[in-house]
Amino acid sequence: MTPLVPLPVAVPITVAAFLLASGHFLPRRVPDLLAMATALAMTVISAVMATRSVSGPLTYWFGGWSTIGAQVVGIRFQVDPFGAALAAFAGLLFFATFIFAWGVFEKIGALFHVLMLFFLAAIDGFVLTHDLFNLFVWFEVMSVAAFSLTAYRLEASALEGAMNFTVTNSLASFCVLGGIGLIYLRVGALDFSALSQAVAADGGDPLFLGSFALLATGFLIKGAMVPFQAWLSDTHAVAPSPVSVIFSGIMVPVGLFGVVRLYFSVFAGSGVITTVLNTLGLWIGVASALLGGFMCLTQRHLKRLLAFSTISHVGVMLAAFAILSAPAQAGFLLYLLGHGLTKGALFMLSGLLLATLGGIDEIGLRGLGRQVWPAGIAFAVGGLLLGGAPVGLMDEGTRLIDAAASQAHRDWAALACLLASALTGGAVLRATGRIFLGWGKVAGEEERGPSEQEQEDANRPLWLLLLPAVVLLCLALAEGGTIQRYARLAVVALMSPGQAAHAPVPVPKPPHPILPWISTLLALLIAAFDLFRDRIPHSILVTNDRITTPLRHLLEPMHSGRVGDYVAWIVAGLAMLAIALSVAS
Amino acid sequence: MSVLLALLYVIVAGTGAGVVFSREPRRQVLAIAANGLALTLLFTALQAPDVAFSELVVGTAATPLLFVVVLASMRTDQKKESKHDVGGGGRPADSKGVSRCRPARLI
Amino acid sequence: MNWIPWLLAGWLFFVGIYGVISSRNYVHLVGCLAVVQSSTYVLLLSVGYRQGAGPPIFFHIPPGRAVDPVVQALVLTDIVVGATISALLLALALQVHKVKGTLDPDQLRPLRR
Amino acid sequence: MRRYRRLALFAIAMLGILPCMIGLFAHMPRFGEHPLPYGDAINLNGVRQRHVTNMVTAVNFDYRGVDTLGEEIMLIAATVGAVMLLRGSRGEELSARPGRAPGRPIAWRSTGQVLIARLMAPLILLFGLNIIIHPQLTPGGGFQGGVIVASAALLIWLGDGYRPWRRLMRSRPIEVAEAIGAAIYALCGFAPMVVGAAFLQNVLPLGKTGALISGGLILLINAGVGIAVACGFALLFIEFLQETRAEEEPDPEEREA
Repeated sequence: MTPLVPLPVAVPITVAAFLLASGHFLPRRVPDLLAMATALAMTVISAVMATRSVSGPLTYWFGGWSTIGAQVVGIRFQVDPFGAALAAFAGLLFFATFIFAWGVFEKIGALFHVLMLFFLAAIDGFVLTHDLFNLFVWFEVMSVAAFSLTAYRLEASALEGAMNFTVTNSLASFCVLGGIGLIYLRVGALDFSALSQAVAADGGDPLFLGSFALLATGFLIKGAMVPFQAWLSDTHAVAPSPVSVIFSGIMVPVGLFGVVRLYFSVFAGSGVITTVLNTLGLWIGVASALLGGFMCLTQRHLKRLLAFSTISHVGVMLAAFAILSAPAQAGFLLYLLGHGLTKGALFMLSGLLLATLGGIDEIGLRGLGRQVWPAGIAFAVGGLLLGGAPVGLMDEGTRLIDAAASQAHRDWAALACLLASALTGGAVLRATGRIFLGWGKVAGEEERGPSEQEQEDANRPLWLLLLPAVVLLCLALAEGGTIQRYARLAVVALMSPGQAAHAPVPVPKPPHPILPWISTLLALLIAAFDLFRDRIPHSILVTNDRITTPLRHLLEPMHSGRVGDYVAWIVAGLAMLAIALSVAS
Repeated sequence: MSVLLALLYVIVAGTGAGVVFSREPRRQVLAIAANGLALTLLFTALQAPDVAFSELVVGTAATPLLFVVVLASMRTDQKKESKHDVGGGGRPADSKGVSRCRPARLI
Repeated sequence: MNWIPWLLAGWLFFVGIYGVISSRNYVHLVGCLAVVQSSTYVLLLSVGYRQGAGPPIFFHIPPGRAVDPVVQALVLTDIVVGATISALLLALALQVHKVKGTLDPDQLRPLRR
Repeated sequence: MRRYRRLALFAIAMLGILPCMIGLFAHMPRFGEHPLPYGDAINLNGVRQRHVTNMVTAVNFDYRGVDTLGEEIMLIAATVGAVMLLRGSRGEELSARPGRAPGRPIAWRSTGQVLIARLMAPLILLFGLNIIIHPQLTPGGGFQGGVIVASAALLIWLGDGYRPWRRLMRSRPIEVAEAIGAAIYALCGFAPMVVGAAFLQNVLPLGKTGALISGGLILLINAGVGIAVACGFALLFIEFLQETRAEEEPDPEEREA
C-alpha cells in the first residue's frame, strides 16, 4: 500500500479546512498561493501514481480494512492509469484556474478556495475509488461544491441557473442512490469487484438492469447528455468564469466517466447492458453532439455558446465510449484531455472579455475585441481546435475514435461527430471574427443583448488573465504521441480492472487523413456563412432558414430555463433507458 | 411483514403525497413535519433507531424550522419589495426583460 | 404484501418528481425534492431490513442476527446532509425572491442566449 | 414548454416506466428475507473488532470512515454555500430590529415562555451533548447530537430574544469551529499514517466494550463531526434568522409613519 493514494483526497480537504478556519486572519494572497500549491502538488502526486500504476493497480484500503472472510468490509481506492491520469488533469486544470482567479473572489475571502479544494478532492476521489457508495459520496460532494460556487454573482439569472443546477443534479444524486439500493438488494456488497462478479454470474437480472438505469441516469445528468442536458447551458452561462472552466473542463466529462467506470468495473458482464450501451448509448452520444453543435451556433451569449459546445463534445465522448472497443476508450481519454484544455482556455478567455470589456454578448462586443487582440488569436486557435484541426490532443483522440468507429462499422457516428465538431468550431470562429475583427454586422441587434450587468472584476493585469489560457492552449496543441501511447496503455487496465497494463492496445487502421481537414474547412465555412450574410445570395439564406427554423422551434423549448421542464425531460430519459433495457433483455 | 409495518408504509405514502399536494407553502411546512414524523416511526419499525433519530431531529425540527424562517423572511421582504416598487414598474413583471434579449438571427 | 416497501419507494420518488415538475413555488419545490430524497432512504432501509431481527446495537444483547447496519450508516449521514442541501436551496429561493419578487419558476427565466 | 405539455411528457414517460417498474418488482427478493452478507459480516465481528456496541457507528466512523469524511465535507460545503448566498447581498452586520409583515401585531414574550426557554435550553444542550458522546454504545452520534445542540441554542432566541442570542452566537468563531471540526476528521485520518498505518486506521487503544471510552479513534472522529454539524447548523440558523431582521437603519419614510 503506497501512502500516496489517499493524498489527492485528504490533502485538499485538510488545506480547505485550514483555510476555512483561518481565512479571515490570513493576508489576502495566502489563500491564493496555498490553493495553487495544493493543486500543483496533487497534480504531481497523481502523475506519479499514473506512471506507477501502469505496472499494476495501486490498491489502498482505507482504515486498514479489507475483508472479513470473503466479504469486503472496507473501502478501497484502486488507482489505475486511466483514473490517475484524470486526477492529474483535474489538478492541473485547478492550478490554472487558481492562477486565473487570482484575486477575483476577494469579496468572499477564502471561501472560493475552500469550495474549489473540496471540489478537487471530490473529483480525485470519484476517479480513484473502487466502491460504489464511496463513488456516490464523491459525486455528491462534487455537486454540492459546484452548487455553492454557481450563484456567486447573486444576479437573477445566476440564481435561477443555480436553482436549475441544484434541483437537476440533486435528482441525479437521488437516482444514483436508488441504483445503489437496488444492486445492494441483490448482491449485498458495495465493492466493485464483488458487484462485477455478481453481474457476470447473471447479467440479465432485472435488478441489475434497474440499478444500471438509475445509475446511468444519474451520471448522464451530470454528463449533460440528451435529454438530460438542459441544466448545463443555464449553469455554465451564469457561473463565474473560473468556475465555468472547471465545470466544462472536468466536472461534466468526469460525470460521464462515472458511466465508463461503472460499465467496465461492474456491468461489463451483462450482455443486455452492453447491447443497450452499444446502440442507445451511441445514439444518445451522437444526438447530444449534434444538438449541442446546432444550439451552439444559435447563441450570442458567449459563455452559453461555449456551454452548448461542451454538450456537443461530451456527446462525442459518449459516442466514443459507446463503441466499447479499447482504441475508442483511448480516444475517449485523449479527447477528454484535449477538450478540457481547450474549453478551459476558451472559458478563461471569455472571462477575460468580461473583465476587460465588461460584456459577453457576441454582437454587442462586435469589433471591441481589437483592444485585447492577443486574446483573439488564442480564441481563434481554440475555435480551430474545437473544429477538429489536425493538430494536438483532441485531434489525436478524434483519429482514434474515428478509427475505432470504422472498425466497429459505425462510420456514420464518426461522420456525425465530425459534423458536430465543425458546428461548434464554426460557432467559436464566428464569435472570434465578430468580436476581434469586427466582421458580421447585424444591424439593429446590438441593443438586444442580455440586459444584465455581468462584468467581472478587472483587478488583474491582462497578462495574468491571458497566461493560464495560453498555457492550456499550448498543452492542448502539444504533440500527442507520448500521451497517445499512454492512453492506449491505460485502457488495458480500465477495461480489465485489477490487471497491469502490459502492452498498449494496437492502433487500428487510421481513417483517411483528409477527414480533419474537411472538418476544419467546414467550421471555417460555417463561420464565414454567418459573418458574411450580406454577400450571400438571398435564395441560399432562405433555404437555410427553411431548414434551421423548424429545428430551432423544436429544440429551443427544451432549454426553456424552467426547472419543471428539465425534470420532465429527466423522467423521459429515465423511461427511455428503462424501456431500452427491458426490450433488450 | 407485520401489519404495523405495512400500515406505517401506507402512512408514509400518504404524508409524502401530502407534502407534494399541499401547494400553499405555509401549510406545506406542517405536511413536511408530519412526513418527518411518519418517516421517523417507519424507520423505528424498520429497526433503525439511529436513522430514526436523525430523521427526528432533522425532519421534524430543523428542516421545518428553516422553511418557517424562510417564509417569514419572505413576508417581511415582500413589504420592502412593494415599498421600493412604488411607481417603479414592479419587479415581478420582468418578463419584459426577457423580450429585450430577443435572439438575433444567427443561423 | 411483499411489494409494499418497493411500491412505496417508487411512489415517493415519482410523486415527489411530479411535485417538482408541477410546482409553482420554489419553496414548495424544495419540499417536494425532499420527498424524492426520502424515497431513497425508504428504499435503502427496506433493503437492509430483515424479518424478525432487531436493531444492530448489541449493548444489551450479544452480537448476532440483526438488520443491516451498513445501509443505516449510509442513510443516517445522508439525512443530515440532505437538510443542509435543502437549506442551500432555500437560501437560493430566498435570494430569487429578493431579486425578482416572485417564486414561480414559470415566471422566471434564466439568461437566454 | 407549456405547463400541460410538460405534464403530458411526464405522463407519457411514466407510462413507459410503470411496466418496467412492475417487471422489476416481480423479480425483487422477498422483503426482509434475502441474504445481507455485508451487514452480517459487520454484525458478527464488529463488537469483537471495534469494542463498540452500536454497529452503525462502527460502520460510519471506522469501517467506512472515508464515506463519512465525504459526507462531512458535503455538509460544510452546503453550509458555506448557503451562508455565502445569504450574506452576499447584505454583509455580515447584525441587526436586532425584527422585520415585520404589514398588519401583524407584535407578540410580546410572556414570562412563562422566557422561563421555559431558559430552563429547557441547558437541558436540551446537555441532551445533545449526551447524544454526541454516546454513539459507541447506543443510537446517536455527532450527526444527530450536533443538530440538537444547534437547536438548543435557538431556545435562547425564543426565550430572550434575538439580540442576546446573536451576542452569544458570533458567526466568526462558529465558522472557525466548524472548520476545526472538519480538520479534526482529516487529521485523525493522517495521524495513523505517521505510525505507518493506513489513512483513518483505528490505531488507538480500543478500550473495554460497553464503556464510555471505547472505540478508540471513533470517539475523536465523532467529536469532530459533532462540532462541525453543530456549528454548521448554528450558522444556517444564524444566517436564516438574520434574513427575518429588518435593516438596521429604518427608512426615513417609515420612521414618519
